[in-house]
Amino acid sequence: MDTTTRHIKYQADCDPTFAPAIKAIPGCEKLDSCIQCGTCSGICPLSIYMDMPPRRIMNLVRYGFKREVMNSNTVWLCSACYACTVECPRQIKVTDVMYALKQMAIKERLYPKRFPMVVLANQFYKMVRHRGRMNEIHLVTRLYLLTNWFKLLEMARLGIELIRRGRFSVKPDNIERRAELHAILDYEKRYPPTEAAPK
Amino acid sequence: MSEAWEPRIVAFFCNWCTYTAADLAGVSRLKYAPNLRTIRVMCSGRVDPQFVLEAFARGADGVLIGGCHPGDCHYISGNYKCLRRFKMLRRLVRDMGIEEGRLRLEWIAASEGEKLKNVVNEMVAHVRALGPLRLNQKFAEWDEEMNQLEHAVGEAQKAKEPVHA
Amino acid sequence: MTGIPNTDGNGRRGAAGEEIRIGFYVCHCGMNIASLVDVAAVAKEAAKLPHVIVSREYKYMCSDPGQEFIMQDIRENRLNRIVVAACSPNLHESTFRGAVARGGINPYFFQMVNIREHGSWVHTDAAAATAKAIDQVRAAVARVAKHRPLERRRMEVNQAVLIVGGGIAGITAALNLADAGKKVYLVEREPTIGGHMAKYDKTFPTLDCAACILTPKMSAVREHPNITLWTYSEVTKVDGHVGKFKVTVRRKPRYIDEETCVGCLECISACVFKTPKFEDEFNEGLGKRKPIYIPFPQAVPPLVTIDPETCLKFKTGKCKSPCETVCDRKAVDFSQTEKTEEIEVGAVIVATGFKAFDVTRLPIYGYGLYDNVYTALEVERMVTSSGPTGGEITLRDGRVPKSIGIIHCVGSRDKKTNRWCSRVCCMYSLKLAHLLREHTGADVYQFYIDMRCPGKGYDEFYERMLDEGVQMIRGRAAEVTDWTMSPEEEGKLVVRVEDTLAAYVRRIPVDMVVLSTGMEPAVGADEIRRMFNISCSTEGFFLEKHPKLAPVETATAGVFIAGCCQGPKDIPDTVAQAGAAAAQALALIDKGYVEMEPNTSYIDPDDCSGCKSCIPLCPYHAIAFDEGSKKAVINEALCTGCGTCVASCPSGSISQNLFEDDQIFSEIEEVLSHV
Amino acid sequence: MPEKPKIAFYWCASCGGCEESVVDLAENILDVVAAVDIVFWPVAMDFKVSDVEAMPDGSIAATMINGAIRTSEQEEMARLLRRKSKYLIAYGACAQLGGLPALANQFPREQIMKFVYEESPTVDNPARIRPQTKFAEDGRVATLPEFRNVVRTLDQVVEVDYYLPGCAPTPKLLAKAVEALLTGDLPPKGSVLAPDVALCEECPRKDSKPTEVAFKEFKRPHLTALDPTLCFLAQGVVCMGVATRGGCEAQCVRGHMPCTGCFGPTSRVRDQGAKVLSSLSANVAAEDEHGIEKTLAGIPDPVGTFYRYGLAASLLRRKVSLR
Amino acid sequence: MTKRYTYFPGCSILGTGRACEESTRAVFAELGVELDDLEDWNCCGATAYMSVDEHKALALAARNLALADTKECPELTTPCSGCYLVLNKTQRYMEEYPRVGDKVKCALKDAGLNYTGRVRVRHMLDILVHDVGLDEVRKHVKRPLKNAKIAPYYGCQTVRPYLDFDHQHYPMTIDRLAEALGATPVHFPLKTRCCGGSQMGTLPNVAQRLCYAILREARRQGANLILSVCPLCHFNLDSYQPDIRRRFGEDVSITTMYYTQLVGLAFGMDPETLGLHRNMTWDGSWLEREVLAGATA
Repeated sequence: MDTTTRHIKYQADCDPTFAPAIKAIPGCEKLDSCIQCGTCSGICPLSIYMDMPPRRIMNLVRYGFKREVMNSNTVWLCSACYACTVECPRQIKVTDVMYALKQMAIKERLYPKRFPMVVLANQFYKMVRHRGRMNEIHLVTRLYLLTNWFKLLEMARLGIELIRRGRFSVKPDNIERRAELHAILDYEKRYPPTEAAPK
Repeated sequence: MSEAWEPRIVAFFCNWCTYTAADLAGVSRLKYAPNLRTIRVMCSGRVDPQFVLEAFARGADGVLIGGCHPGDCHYISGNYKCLRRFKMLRRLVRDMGIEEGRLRLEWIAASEGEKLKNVVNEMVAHVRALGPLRLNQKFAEWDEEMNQLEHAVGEAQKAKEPVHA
Repeated sequence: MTGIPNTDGNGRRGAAGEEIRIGFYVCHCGMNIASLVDVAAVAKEAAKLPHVIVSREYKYMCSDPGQEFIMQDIRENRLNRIVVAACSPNLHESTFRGAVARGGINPYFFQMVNIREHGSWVHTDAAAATAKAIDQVRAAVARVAKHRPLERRRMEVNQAVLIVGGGIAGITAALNLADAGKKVYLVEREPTIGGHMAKYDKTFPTLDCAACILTPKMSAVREHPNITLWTYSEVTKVDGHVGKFKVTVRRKPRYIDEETCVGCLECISACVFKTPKFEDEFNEGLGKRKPIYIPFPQAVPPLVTIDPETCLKFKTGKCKSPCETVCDRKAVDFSQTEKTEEIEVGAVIVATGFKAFDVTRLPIYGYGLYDNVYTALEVERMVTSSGPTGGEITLRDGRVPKSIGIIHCVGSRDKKTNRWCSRVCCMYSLKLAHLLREHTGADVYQFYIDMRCPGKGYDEFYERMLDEGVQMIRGRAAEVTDWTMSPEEEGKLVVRVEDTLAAYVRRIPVDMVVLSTGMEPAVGADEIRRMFNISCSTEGFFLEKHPKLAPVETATAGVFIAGCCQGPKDIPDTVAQAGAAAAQALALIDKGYVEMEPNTSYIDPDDCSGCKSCIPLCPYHAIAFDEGSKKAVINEALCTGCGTCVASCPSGSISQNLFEDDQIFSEIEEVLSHV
Repeated sequence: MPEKPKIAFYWCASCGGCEESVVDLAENILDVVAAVDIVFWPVAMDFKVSDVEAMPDGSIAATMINGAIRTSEQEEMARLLRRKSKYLIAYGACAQLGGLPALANQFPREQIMKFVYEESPTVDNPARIRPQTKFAEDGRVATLPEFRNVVRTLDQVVEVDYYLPGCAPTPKLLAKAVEALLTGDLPPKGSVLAPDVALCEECPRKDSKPTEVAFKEFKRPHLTALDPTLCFLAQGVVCMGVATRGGCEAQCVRGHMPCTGCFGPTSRVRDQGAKVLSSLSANVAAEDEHGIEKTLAGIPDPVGTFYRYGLAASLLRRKVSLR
Repeated sequence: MTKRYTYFPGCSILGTGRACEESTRAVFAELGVELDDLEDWNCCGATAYMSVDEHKALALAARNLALADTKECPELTTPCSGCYLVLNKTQRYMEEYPRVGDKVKCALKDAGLNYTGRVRVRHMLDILVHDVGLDEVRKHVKRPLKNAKIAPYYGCQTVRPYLDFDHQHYPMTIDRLAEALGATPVHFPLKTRCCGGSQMGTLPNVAQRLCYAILREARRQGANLILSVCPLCHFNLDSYQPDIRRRFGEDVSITTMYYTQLVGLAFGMDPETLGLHRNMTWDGSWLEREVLAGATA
């Protein structure tokens, strides 16, 4: 069977809005100055698991290869250790670019399906929004229930150990002034970004 | 003039740093606001406070002095003398009711075309926000109080003329 | 010195009674100006201005026909003032002044308006740019009416040249000038001349031996009758100006009489330290020296130096000083003290070189942490047969490396350290790869960002290295570590890097890592810069007057630059630039005089009250108080024309030629006349 | 016998010291009186404005007006006298430069009125009554001149032929001026009738000034014990002599007070205050911004110091009222 | 001399990181440093919030800054590296990007809070080593840990990207602290390499491999103890050793603890007080075996 596929990129395949959208996010403004030296990939502890090294992501973003970037697992492997940001000779905040890509992917639902990192991020987001604080046990439980519930069984050993050592906090923790927190988080809802913020 | 008001800024640029920086901005095709009117001097030390006051009195909305960075003066220390005068002049100008932002001293090296552009744009925006100064027009307004009298005296004179004739 | 009077005797308040007839010319500069500024409108407005007799526009005013217009109009329309609106006066003021003079009137009856760099090139709104141009033209027309005839001043030029820095640049310039018969003072901070080049083994791309080509030149310097060589010396003070710089040089004591020492080196063997014990600067600390030492055998001058920091005689006072006794010429002299020399020169060439990047600023490459990480300069000393290891490449534990990684761009192209490309590292890394392979047979890996080999024979050399089997990995090495994951990495250093062309992260185990350090401005460059009044770029390299057309001149007349103090460069470029600097200096002093702009300041004795306020303001000490007349007097020869005293004179008694108060006031008035 | 030339004196916004200075001619005044006919001198002689109005235009040989111009009446009189006189002479610092009254140009009229009629500690005016330009009662109307918003120099109101500088002009300069008028040996119109060289030239302390004075601090004369022989600037005290015309014979300095600038600038200077500011600040010793500011803080009121007499004649003329 | 700091505990301190909290409070109390709890603090947002919505992430963290702004001491400190980074980053971005800063400030103002920018985020390690000082630490050492060979593990977010008191790739602060406690730090090339962080929950094979490398290298360099700074790093290195052994077939077990626990031990404190019994790798005889015996021997 002929499995040969054609690998060519027409300029029309690129999304010209992609790079400007990313560069508009704080921390991503220096993206264009990348010299493709590979320091980010070289220093990244997780690049060895990535289907595209961070360096390549930088290049694909600035030239508008949105589909390719969004299909890659790279951003979901980033653990935000900031090694790339610190070492980049062009002072590109690579970690922030990764964050920007994650945000865009989540907003536009473009991530690889049921990727656990996305579920974790969303669950975390909801929990903190609701309670003001995060409870590790609840978070991990929800994560496994939504992704791979039999993992919970694997984790039983650790769970028992944690209980034994008094590190298993079951009681969800709430902050007192939740209304205040919601007022802060819902600010954009009240004043959509297109309108000028009131003084 | 019937046209909308546009800030008019008189700039005194030293030949070696800031004037050259403006040349560099040109060569680099950087774009900035056209509100500047540049007067070239050899050194920011040549900028006589009289020039600044004269510019304001003639209707400038802002005055920008550009010199070499401290330590970089082509004439060793002319920019320090400029800085010292500027410090006192800015106080004086402020005491005379002219907002501080209308008088600026900036160190812009020959290599800083980009800075020149930013300084000019910033200053034009700032002066625009402050609104017109236009002392020359204010002088005319102030003197209007006398013109009324002159007119009245003139009329009275006409009435009396036959007496002396 | 001859100071030629700069006034025409007509008195300074306007030429007597002549009718002012101004010619105005606006240049299209092809489409450079005309595409935005409405030049026809400018010419039309100018024609309405007082005294304007002729107002023209032309495609290229600086061209021969353009200049011919001016000359013709001066003759036919009896013009006596000219205004040209075109590009920057920094570019063509002298061109047009020339045309004005050839037309038959004083060249200073001219004013230029910059409507290109300050106009069409920086604005986008045609109407606003045109309005601005008209305002500036109005100012120039008003100003030029107040111009007076001026003459350029001539000043004699001292026939000696000072060269600061005795590296290959300083040596080249010194020999060029001395051969042309000029007196040269060569001042070097270190005990020997030779600079960085003296430390290199071979030079790329021809692989000729650095010492073989450099040492004959060093000896030539020593032997040249026209060169006064002061090593172990530093310039401490500079006064004066082009044609007549007064320079003070501090000569540090080397505790050896330079006249009597013949360089037999007996004293070194006699030293109470039987074995060398102190870090040897010349060998980058790889070797050791004694307190009494010579940097290297071919040092010039071939004199020993005593380092008071380590010598027991100075430290404890208790040394029997065998060095002193063994010297039959009695050249050792512990009583020597610092000396100062004062010289006068007509021109200066600054060739203070560079400093190699300090690799401890980048701990990610493990220098200082791992024994087997070396700087390129250390390796350079190691491969030299006269170096501390006699040319043997051994690691600090004595092993011969079987694999070597050379990391490029260490302290170059990196915004956290030095933003610029150091230009020579690619080539010297390739050279070191060759030398290291030649000496050890090791596998050599080059970790590079971009291979930059532009130069005669350079890319060919790169190709030759590829053929020799040097492995090129395109990727900036991310880290050097001794953390291992596999048995073959045990006991090695691992370079972690993304091979960007293969798009894999790789771990390359090597025995030795070489860091190809970039170039930085030399230590003390800032003081030199201040003393000689040279501008510098933000990086700290000295700024040439023009990056293309005046690459060895500086903003200070009579001060030239050569070599790496101006920016990173390799030996051929350094030598070429040094030759250019020597030629420029020669052209300056050989002419015998310099012409200076007439924009000097002057005091009318009838006006001056003798308040002395101006005297301390002059950075050139050009103003003196005349005790006879009790008035201040400006020495025109010393005046550089900054105008600071003019702006300060509280009774308005000082004026500046070309920048008279009434000229500037009329500019202010005119640029605001439409407000 | 030809008619004696007619002379007039008039007093506008000033302290009256200028009038005194005429009397200071002492017995020489008799020579003056013998040579001229004084036709108008409100402070000393009883003439009416109507008398002046009745004179033919240009019939007065010279009128000396002292004082700045602040009210509509002063403007009116200046115009009248201008018309009637061949030469109009601005007499004294106030007429020439605005003088001390012009320091009021730092304040808006309303603020002055409010202070003078309501807030001044010596005023008791609970009804806050202020003078009116027109007041009618029982069919009778009283008027007062209008108080202008701007204090002006004489030449900002009418054309002036000559200036006699000083606060007040010295009798010597006056006598010389009168002599020049009588003999017709007059300099070009618009001249100041005093030397065009700064005061230092004739200052008794000139030689005591070193050539390299750099200011480390500025001292205020009333707060400092000063050397009575040493140049004030050398002692760090602001002395305007460097920027002020000579001709006063350095009377203040001889009286151990620094020059405050009443003779105004030389002909080569447009703004006396700007020039002295330039000279003093450029000679500050400090190199860093903080040090410079610290030294200059020793001059707490630059407008009052540099424009004690010259504010109305300065380039900025008066304070711009802030919106 | 008492020093006071505003204290932000962070979410994990309430659960898995309890021991970090216990030992931190005990050690700082011993050194006379007062920790004034930030009332009603909320989660800093950690890495996850930033992934979803940047503005909300910054606003969330900024609430804590605004709360700290009202405190007497504007120095806000936290024992968690994640919190340290997020709070620091929020503060810097609000300054660096006025557009963002203004928006966040408006959001805070809407909720009745005010942030002036006076707060300074400090790491507890910084306070211990620089404000308290190693001389002071040395004075409290009652039990020099002569036999402890320390692999100092800084992790990532302590040092990157905002560390300003030490080098970001090969810092020496903990090394110097360990020396002050009488212990011997070993050369540890992985001292700032990531442990996998929250990927332990989502991609355990990847994160465990990272921890495996760290644990293995610590032993290879001759350490008998890994010191960590951050609750999450400690959790990953401490709790997964059995899983790692199973997965990679190599015994990489090594005692791990918080640096504050080690400081407490050197100060002669009771292991229970320092929460050492909560560490999975803690074995009651460790102190006896590895330190005290060695010290007397």
